[in-house]
Amino acid sequence: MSPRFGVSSDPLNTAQIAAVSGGPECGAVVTFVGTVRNHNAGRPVLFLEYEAYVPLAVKSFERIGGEVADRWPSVTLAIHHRVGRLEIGDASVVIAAAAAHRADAFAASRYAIERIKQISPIWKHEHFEGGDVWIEGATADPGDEAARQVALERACT
Amino acid sequence: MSPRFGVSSDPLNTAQIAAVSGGPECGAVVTFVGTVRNHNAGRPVLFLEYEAYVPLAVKSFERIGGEVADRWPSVTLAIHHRVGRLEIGDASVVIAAAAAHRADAFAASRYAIERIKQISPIWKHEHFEGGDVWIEGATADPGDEAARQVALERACT
Amino acid sequence: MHVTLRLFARLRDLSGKSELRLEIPEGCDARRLWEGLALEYPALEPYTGSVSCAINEEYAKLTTRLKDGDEVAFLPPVSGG
Amino acid sequence: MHVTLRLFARLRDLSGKSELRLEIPEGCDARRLWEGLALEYPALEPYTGSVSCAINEEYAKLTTRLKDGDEVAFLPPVSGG
Repeated sequence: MSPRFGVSSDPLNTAQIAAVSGGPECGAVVTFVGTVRNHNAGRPVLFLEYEAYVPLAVKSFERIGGEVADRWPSVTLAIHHRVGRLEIGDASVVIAAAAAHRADAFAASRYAIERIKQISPIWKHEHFEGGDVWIEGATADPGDEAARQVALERACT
Repeated sequence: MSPRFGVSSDPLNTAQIAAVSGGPECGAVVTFVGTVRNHNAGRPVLFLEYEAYVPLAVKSFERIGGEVADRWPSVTLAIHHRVGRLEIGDASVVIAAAAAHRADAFAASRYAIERIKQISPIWKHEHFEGGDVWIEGATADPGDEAARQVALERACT
Repeated sequence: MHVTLRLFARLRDLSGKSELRLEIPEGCDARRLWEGLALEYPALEPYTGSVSCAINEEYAKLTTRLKDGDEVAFLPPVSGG
Repeated sequence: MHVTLRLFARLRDLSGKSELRLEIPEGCDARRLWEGLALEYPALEPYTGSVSCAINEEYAKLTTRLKDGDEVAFLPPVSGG
């Protein structure tokens, strides 16, 4: 069985990641795949480079897995993020959430992607015609309860 | 390219169904897989048989695709349901929703599974130790606006 | 005139019929067809308030008047997903 | 005492350094380390309000006192997903 959390420069295998989290009591698996878009902020995008502080990124996924287990005990979660150069259409992140019931699987997978964007030490370097830019979103602070509440709200809980 | 909507007794190919709905402007794909659980309503389940009024079921999926396109124009939706005998862990339904942004992909896929349960002419025949029962949920009525509002609320819109 | 009647899931199991070819009077609507059916198969009677109807593979109201050659399906409450 | 400093993403690009080995005084906390860094690489100064810190591969407050041999990472705002 593959590990539930990982960061790698290899292409992401969605089916394998989703399979990690099933089981005979499971009735629903929700998979989220983030893919590289051909435009952002009105600019055509050529390609992206993702960088991560790998050991801390994997620990951040484990932390998110723990937050999900506390809130939705029936959910099994898997998170894998890719780093390095990604072309348009490539998957950058795959999240799989398996649960007895669909409401929990939907909520946990949405919560997980919001938390990744808040606290995982991963950076997107966007290359467009004529230039490049580091995208910078949230100041990573796992203890920020207000941010966690935003993630819970987006998960529709 | 495979059709976006279908009903078949063949095992569902999640990767192929999810691939139907991507594209270079797509940044998020949410896939929902419903699987056969080993218990229901406190009873151990041995296996399920799904039956469908196939042409009307496919049309109901197309209708749901139209409702989704009206509400979330950036979303491409695919729905495939399996019929016949399914064992524990088998996938009974796969929904894939691709969109520019994750909020739409999550909402559309959740909306779709709620609508399938409301209006698709498909029936679950549950076989358990010592007996069997037809599961009966909602009276199918695509024009029931109150039901549609419930589906929208569950999609967190 | 004639219609083809199709029954699904538990309606089929209770009646023992998945398909019937019936002669019906002109002007008959789907509800009257169902009522006749429930008289012939009393086990179907409890579904009078919850059954849905499709005509020629489209959902239809029970008040829809039937035409010669129609395929009429009665559907118990659904449970897909 | 010595610490290893790691810089990521735009912080690395602006400073031109991904890893530094630094001698620091006893009792120095992560904030003081950052302030020294921003003096040496003024391009980093705008990140003073938004930078995060990790010590030995765990998130840590900037007020954490450093120990000999610590690996200290400074992280600009993140953008994974």
